Amino acid sequence: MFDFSGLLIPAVLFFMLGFLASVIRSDLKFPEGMSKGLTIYLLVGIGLFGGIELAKVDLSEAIGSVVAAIALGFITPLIAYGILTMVGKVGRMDASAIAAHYGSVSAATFLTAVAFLEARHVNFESHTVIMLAIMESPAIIVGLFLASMSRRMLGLNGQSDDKHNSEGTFGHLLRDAFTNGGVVLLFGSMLIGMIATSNSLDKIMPFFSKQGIFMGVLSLFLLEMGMEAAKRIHEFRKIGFFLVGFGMVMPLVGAVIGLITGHYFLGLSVGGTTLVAVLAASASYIAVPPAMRMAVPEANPSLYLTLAIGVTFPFNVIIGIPLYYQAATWLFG
Amino acid sequence: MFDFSGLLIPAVLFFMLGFLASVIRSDLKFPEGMSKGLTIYLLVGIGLFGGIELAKVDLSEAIGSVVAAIALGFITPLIAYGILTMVGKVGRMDASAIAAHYGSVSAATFLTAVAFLEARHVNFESHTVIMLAIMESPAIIVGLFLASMSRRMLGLNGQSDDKHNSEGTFGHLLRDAFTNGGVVLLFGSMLIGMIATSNSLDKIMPFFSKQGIFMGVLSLFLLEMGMEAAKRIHEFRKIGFFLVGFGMVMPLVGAVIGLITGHYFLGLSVGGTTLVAVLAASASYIAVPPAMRMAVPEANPSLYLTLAIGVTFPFNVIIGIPLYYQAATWLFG
Amino acid sequence: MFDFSGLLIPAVLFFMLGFLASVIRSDLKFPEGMSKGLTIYLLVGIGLFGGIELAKVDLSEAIGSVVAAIALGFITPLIAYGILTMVGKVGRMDASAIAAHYGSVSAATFLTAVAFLEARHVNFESHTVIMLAIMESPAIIVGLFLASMSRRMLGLNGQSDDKHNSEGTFGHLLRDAFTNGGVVLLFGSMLIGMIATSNSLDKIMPFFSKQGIFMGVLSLFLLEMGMEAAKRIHEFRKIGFFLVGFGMVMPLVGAVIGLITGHYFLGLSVGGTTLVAVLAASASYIAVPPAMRMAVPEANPSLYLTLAIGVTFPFNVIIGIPLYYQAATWLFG
Amino acid sequence: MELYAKKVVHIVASADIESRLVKIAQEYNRGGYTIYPARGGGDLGVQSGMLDVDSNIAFMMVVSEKDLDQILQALDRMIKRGYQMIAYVLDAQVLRREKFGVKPS
Amino acid sequence: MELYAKKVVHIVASADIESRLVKIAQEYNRGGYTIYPARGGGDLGVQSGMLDVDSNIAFMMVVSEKDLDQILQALDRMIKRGYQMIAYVLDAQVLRREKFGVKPS
Amino acid sequence: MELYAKKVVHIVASADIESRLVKIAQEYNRGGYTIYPARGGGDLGVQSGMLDVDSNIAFMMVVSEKDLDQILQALDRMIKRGYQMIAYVLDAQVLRREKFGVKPS
Ligand SMILES: Nc1ncnc2c1ncn2[C@@H]1O[C@H](COP(=O)(O)O)[C@@H](O)[C@H]1O
Ligand SMILES: Nc1ncnc2c1ncn2[C@@H]1O[C@H](COP(=O)(O)O)[C@@H](O)[C@H]1O
Ligand SMILES: Nc1ncnc2c1ncn2[C@@H]1O[C@H](COP(=O)(O)O)[C@@H](O)[C@H]1O
Ligand code: NA
Ligand code: NA
Ligand code: NA
Repeated sequence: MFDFSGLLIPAVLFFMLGFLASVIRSDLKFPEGMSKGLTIYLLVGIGLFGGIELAKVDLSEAIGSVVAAIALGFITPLIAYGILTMVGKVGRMDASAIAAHYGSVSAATFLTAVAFLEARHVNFESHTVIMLAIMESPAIIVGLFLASMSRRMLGLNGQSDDKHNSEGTFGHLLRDAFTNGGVVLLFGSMLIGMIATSNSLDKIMPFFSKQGIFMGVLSLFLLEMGMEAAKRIHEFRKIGFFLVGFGMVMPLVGAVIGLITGHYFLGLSVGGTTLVAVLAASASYIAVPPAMRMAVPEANPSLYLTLAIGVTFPFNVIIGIPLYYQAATWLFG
Repeated sequence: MFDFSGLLIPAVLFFMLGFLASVIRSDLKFPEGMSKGLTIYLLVGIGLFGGIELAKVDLSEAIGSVVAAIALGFITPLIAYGILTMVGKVGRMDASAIAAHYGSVSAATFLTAVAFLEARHVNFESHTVIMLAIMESPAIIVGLFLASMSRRMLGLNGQSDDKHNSEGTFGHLLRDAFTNGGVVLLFGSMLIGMIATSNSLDKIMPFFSKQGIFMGVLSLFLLEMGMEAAKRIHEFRKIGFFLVGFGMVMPLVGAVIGLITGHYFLGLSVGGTTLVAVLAASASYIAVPPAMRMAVPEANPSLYLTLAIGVTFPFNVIIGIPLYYQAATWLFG
Repeated sequence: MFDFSGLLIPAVLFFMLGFLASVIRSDLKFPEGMSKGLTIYLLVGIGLFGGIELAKVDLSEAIGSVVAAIALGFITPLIAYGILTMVGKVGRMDASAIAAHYGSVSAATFLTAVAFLEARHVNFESHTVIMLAIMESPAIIVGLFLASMSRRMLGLNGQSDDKHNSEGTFGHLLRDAFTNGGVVLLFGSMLIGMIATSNSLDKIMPFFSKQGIFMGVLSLFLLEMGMEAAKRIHEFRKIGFFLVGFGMVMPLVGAVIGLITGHYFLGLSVGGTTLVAVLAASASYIAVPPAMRMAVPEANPSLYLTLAIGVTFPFNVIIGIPLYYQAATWLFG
Repeated sequence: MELYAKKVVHIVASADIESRLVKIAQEYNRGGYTIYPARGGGDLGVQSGMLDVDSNIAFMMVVSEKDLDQILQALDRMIKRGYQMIAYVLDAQVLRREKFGVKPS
Repeated sequence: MELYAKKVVHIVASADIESRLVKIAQEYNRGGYTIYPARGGGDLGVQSGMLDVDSNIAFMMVVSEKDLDQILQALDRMIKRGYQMIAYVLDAQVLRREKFGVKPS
Repeated sequence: MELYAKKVVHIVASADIESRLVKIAQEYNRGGYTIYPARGGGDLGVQSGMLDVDSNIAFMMVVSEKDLDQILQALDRMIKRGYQMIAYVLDAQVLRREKFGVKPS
């Protein structure tokens, strides 16, 4: 039933290799800065791709995706917060920070899904890339809101009363959500893809496009992510059974919402619907963690990092993507 | 009149994006070493390109460019020194160090101009790349000469009387001018492009050539330069009105000299003339700053770095290049 | 007689450029992490190439190469140890560590040989890449064995009696030999090249293949290796005349064994035979040094690093490869 | 050579909170600080330095004895609000007193 | 601010032996350590930091006075077995005593 | 463990003047030094570490008490000539006295 051939693509295999390398305690190590550099490259590449495609579609088509993306970014973290505090009795500050991660997205998971689809020659709508860019930020706002609500409920007086720290104000934190490096790169590159002359864009595409070196770079990046994910396994015991389970159930919840949104609300193809499911199912590890570390210092970073990188990311890459794709084909059945 | 379409090329747009990211105080940051690595790559790529082209032209043609390059490298810093000390009353040591930067060149500005020309399908003579390589060093020598002259005028006894420091001697400093990493990379790669068998060169060109990933890498590098440039704005107040103005007038002075040299003395095409103007107009931020930091420690590095990276570089990329191109077409009008 | 045209390929020329840059004391410097990143890329690329090729050949053909590789990995270090201790009176611990390096291989030397062959349109068998991967580890085991034997002969009680240090046991050290980062990357990528669907592999090959940017990256890496090699020259006086000589004679000994193995035992073509000679002649500087630093701390790292990087690597790149190729053609004469 | 007594404050923390620490340096130390890339291990597990979220920095300030206390108090406030860090102070002797003057006020 | 006396142990060694040093931190310092990338020069020549084999690390541990000696002894055992390193100890004053408690035993 | 009193000299300066500092280490400290990549902020603005011209290094030497003064004097000469840097000295206790012997003369 479960079709393993979806795993036999380099992106997934390199992820597994990195995971394995870490499990057998190899001394394999990426030099400081390498994966940060690869991340910058990937975000620019995906942004350019999105922008070039966007320039082709008409705006009225795209507007639905934008609305859907914002809605997903607001709804999923609220659901996550509900599950965490009500089912799991997770502390409110931790729950706020974790929830924000699930409302945002993981670009690497998205790209792995793209690689998965392309290996099967499945087309997808390019709006999904806009959704990726848009979904980076709203969840951060929800996270800030949940945290300040939680603080009031817990009688903490948090950031705002601190005279010495203007960065702690809500306005500043909001600005952080939109000036995060990843967000700026994605949106900026998308804009460049839209407005640059097509002749001049052709000159840079061997570097950034999927016909060029993009997919190879992605593989190398996933090798590194595999090592990072495996490293987090040691934390499983510390974060506990409930949270590990949450890290696998929450993507499924998100995926269902995403599938419904993609198929019924946006009327996308199988490929597009799969990608929306992946967006809703994935958890951020680029834009959201620093925002939460800054804005919700009361939350334990081990919890959200272990969940996003150590549980949900591997779950989506290995099990989730083929599953969501399967589900999307059923919807079209 | 001013044709904005020249700005809609990725190189320029990414520069603007980086600038903007810094202005809105995004936490976007390149990992340590990334732009240093990109610089190495770009210098090798441009060197190879120059070498391969050089192997095709006959030497007598190239000799004029060599002479012109050396002349420009000697004359522009003298003019700059004159303006700085006579019009601006800038201290002699600072003036020496700043002047040297304007006699040398900025490879990134040159490459942006190449991208600009290619986006309009304007051809240019490949000798200009030799000029780029040659112009890196002479200005350093002029800078050393101006500094030691200034020291004598100011009654300082500078480096040479220091028994403990053989590096301070003129000979050593001169050697530094030619063994600078950037100079060695440019000349070395040019030589390799000239002597390597063409069959073996073909194998590496997907990596280094403009048909390969070169222009994409340049865009990424300019993203970083945009951030660096914006960071320098905070220094504008410190360095003062006169110097900021100098950083925009001096490129124009250089460009005029370059246009005359390219058009009348070298008889180049519109493209080639534009590039010579760019060479004369641009200020070094690779080879010259470390040389001046070493050899003219009395000068304030903030001044020359702010001018080269924060004023002249953005000026040339955004305003200068289209302007010089316009002027070159007029000359041919 | 000696055909210099083999040196006129970018890989070799960039190596020479790096060497020269260091000799003239240029301040050229690769940023921290750059060559480590390039190494990761090169190992993945070569592994993928090997795996893709392996999937095409039938296993019975490859099995001979595997056996040969293991045999070479065991025999050459024993010969090296013999020469070092008997002819040279080198200390037993130092001799053990040095010997291990010669039993293993240098991927960069191998790739330079590939570039050399390709520039002359000489084909080679792809099994040689499997041999490269396999030969990384056995020599480490021989080194460990020689070291523990030497310890017993010298009456040292080395690692094993140390209650505080379970890492010192033979089992742990053995594990290190196979979990070394380089070994994991090579084998892992080879496996991925074998099992990934060919359609999905096509997507990443512009990044990793020799038709893509691979050979260009190799050139850049060799530039760096040239600097590293030259840096070691200063150590020549310290390590002494005998060892420097050994660093040039041992590759020749290895090459002869390799030529015989490739031609008579494996029945390879001129290209394949040349590559086996190169494998046997080259000395590791990736997998073996950290293993020896950990497992044979009594040995002086200057000795083996200077030999592997400063003597044998340049010897093979400049003199060895053309020589072994010449010899291989004679065998076929 | 004549030397002058100063204090060296060393902080190790997640790279994500760098901007907060820079702010402290700007407010209490005339903008003087030095940052070292770092990784490490502690109560929150291993910080491998590979991803941004997994990187530490060491944040160093040379400070005057008299500025020390308010800097430490600013750090303490951060810690109380939940920011994870370790911080220690060393006695040092500096060359060039004028580089580490009083903060403008 | 109240500060507490601790010791800071600094080690500079080849990056290759990092795992050994981490082991010591895990055994004697509750897994607390910080690593800085480094290069340098010494008796074994220049460590340029360009290749893995040519890179140093600085390995830093904030330790309790009473754990200091067994940590130094563990280092000394490594040195005696041949591992090259330099190591020095500084007196430091830390914020937050609870971060540097006794090792669990 | 027996420890020996030494001095640790720390310098923070632009990466561009590294070769000068190495020279001092070679002349007065038997070539012993360690370099850390660094960035920071000070009187000359922010050194972001992104371009070569914008990078700092921290230059560290473990030195003998008796070599300290001439090293500081060499640094002072550099400073007087205009080279920007900050420098401080710490009291340290080292393991392995033999690693930090007198300079050959
Ligand atoms: N005892 C220690 N010695 C040195 N560094 C430490 C120590 N404890 C923690 N650190 C550093 O501080 C960071 C955060 O510590 P923690 O919050 O305990 O996880 C770690 O990643 C280490 O880099
Ligand atoms: N006197 C010293 N001061 C600072 N660092 C040193 C000193 N001696 C050695 N080192 C560092 O320790 C490393 C190994 O030293 P060695 O074993 O002497 O080659 C060097 O690469 C330097 O980074
Ligand atoms: N008070 C300080 N504390 C720590 N580092 C400093 C301090 N002042 C300056 N620095 C460092 O020294 C470099 C040069 O300082 P400056 O010459 O003042 O710009 C800065 O980039 C910082 O890395
Ligand atoms: Na999501
Ligand atoms: Na110029
Ligand atoms: Na070998």
